[in-house]
Order: sequence, then structure tokens, then C-alpha cells
Amino acid sequence: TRRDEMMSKLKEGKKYLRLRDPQKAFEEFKEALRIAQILGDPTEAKKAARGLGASCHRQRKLREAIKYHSMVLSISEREKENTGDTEAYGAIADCYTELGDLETAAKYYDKYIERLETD
Amino acid sequence: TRRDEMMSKLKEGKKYLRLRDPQKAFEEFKEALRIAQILGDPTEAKKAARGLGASCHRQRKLREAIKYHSMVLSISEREKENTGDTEAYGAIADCYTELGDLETAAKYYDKYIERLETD
Amino acid sequence: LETVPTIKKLRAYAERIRIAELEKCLSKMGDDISKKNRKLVDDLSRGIVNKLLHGPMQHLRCDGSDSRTLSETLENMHALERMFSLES
Amino acid sequence: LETVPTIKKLRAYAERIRIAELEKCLSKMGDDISKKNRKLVDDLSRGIVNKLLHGPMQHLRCDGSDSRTLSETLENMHALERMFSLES
Repeated sequence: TRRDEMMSKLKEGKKYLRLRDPQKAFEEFKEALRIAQILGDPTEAKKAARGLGASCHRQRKLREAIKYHSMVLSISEREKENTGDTEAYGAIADCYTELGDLETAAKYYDKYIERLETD
Repeated sequence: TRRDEMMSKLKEGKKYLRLRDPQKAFEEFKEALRIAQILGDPTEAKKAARGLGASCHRQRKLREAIKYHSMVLSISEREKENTGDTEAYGAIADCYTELGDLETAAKYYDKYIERLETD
Repeated sequence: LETVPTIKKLRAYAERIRIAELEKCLSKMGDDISKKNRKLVDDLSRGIVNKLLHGPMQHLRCDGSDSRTLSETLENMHALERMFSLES
Repeated sequence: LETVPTIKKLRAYAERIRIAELEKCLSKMGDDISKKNRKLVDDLSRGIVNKLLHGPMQHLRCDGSDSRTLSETLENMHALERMFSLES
């Protein structure tokens, strides 16, 4: 089924991240995200977006990584379901730190820290 | 069977510790230790000794608590199997700290800290 | 703002430990665990790390409005860098 | 030796977090987990806490042979007490 295909793409993506091949990981997550959007599955769409963010981050594509991690946050807002937000805030802040924009990084870390205790 | 009885005593002991009734917990662990010794089961004997140590500690019977936590260490040494040692060193050190013997406490904390990384 | 890179390094340090322990645990479990429980184990590892980091992270952030807080924040930073070997 | 009570408090602080998260996790799992896996989950929680505590704990201990190390150790202690609210 479509759903099985999506789950297997997510699994493959994670495997490639572990094997330090972020380019291949990106392709898998990209496809997983596409299917999740067709199926209207926000939970798996967030996982794919998060994987895409991580894949870009590992390739030093920081702006793109921020875009994908932010997608997690916007799905959360739309669905009123906050799984993964803490990690997304942290990851976005990490990217801004690497970009040298410490001011923006600090703002995202503040949201990250706020959520650490209650998550 | 004997073994079932021992396992159930261990479980009851833990329950009473959670319910903040260390006296009842002590009785259960005491019986569990007795059966473990008859059965020659070092793994469960250590769990019972550890429970007895915790029960005494909660009742401020610090010397007795040290005795039981040390029993974990001596079983480990005899069996050449170190499960529970890190925790036992830490617990003994806690007791010495409460007794005001910071020198001895420090020695046990050093062994505790040494094991934190490798455990 | 000087403490921002330390927040990043401390996060990465803790995440390395979390992942290593989690993978050790899951590999020992093999296929002998349901998908739901695998998720709960992941949540557990995150919960412990996040709650332990909360205090230090909070104390790495201060608005810098008064100097006492700022100097304390920097002391916290130096202590954390020493204790977790974060200098680099 | 002044840092010994802090070691005790930090241990207790971390153990409270560990137990709370572990019980939350196990209660959600219900009976849906084998005894062996329950043990592995307990080991996981200890592994994470112990490895995270290792650095700070090590830096709370020093033989006090030279004053620089001693003053650093005390700074570490004060920072930890602030960050984990261990004063009492």
C-alpha cells in the first residue's frame, strides 16, 4: 500500500542518516513527505520534514534545514499537536548558531528551553 | 514454587517502598533474601539486599543500610558479576554523607564516579 | 549571547549519549518489542535528557539586564564547558 | 570534601527525574512488555543518567592538591547548585 511505501521510505531515510549519507537520506525523506501529504498524515509528514531538516543540516545547507524544521512547527500549529516541536526549535536554533546569527538562535533556544521541562 | 514466592516478595517490597512504608518493605525484602540464599540465586539476592539497604536508609538506620548495600558489593565480588555495584557505591556514600563522615563518603563516591561512564 | 554556542554544544553532547544508549537498548531488544513500545522507549530517553538539561539550559540564558546575572551566567557557562569538555 | 553533599544532592535530583520518567513509560506500556525488555528499559534510563552525570560528578571531585583545581571545583559546585537548584 501507499502507507507501507511511506513507512519504508522513512525507515530508509533514517538508515542513510545513520550511515552518514545525507544525500540519499534526503531523497527518501522527500518521497516520504510527498506520500504523507497525499495521504494527509500529519504525524508522518512531521517525521519526514524532520528527516529532511537533518539531511540538509548534515550537508551544511542551513537555510534549507531551517525551512524543513519550520515545517514541523507549522504542521503542529495547524493540527494543534505538538510532538516534535521541542526538537524542531532546538534544531532551528542550532542552524542559526552555525549561520552566526546568535540573536535569532537565542530566540529559538528560549522556546526550546521553555518546552524542555513539560514535554 | 519457592522461586515464585521470592519474586513476589521482591515485588511487594518494591511496592511498599513506593508507598513510603519502609518497615513493611524491609520485611518483604528480608524474606526474599532468605529464599534467594537458600536457592543460591545471587542476582535476586542482590536485589533483595539493595531493597533492604533502601528500606533501612528511609528509616534513617544508616549503619544498617550500609551493611546491606555492602552485601551487594560482596556478592558481586564473589560471583565476578558487577550489576548493581555503581548504585551500591553511590548509596553507601550517601549514607556516610548523612552520617557526617565526608571522608569515607568521598572514597565511595570516587568508586561510584569511576563506574558511571562504563556501566 | 556568548552562551549560545555552549547551548548548542551541550545539546549535541547529550544527544550523542542519548542515541548511543538508545541504540544499545533497542539492539538488545531486537524485534521483541512492539512499534508502540519502541516509541515509548524513545520518548523515555528524550524525557530524561530534556528534564536533566532544563536547569543548566535555563541558566545559560539571561537577558543580561543586570551585571550580576550576566556574570553568573558566564560562570555557569565556564563550569559547563569544563564539566562536559565542551571547549573546542 | 565540601563538595560531597552536592554530589549526594545531584544524584538524588537525577534519580527523581529518572524514576518519574521510567514510571510514566512503564505505566503506558502496561503488561505489553516482557520482563527482559522491562529490565533493558531500566538499564537504558540508568545508562543515560549515569553518562550525563559522569562529567559533572568528576569535576566535583579533586584531590585539592593545588589551589587552582580546588577553586575551580568550588566554582563547578556553585554553578551546579544554581543550575539544579540544589541549595537547601
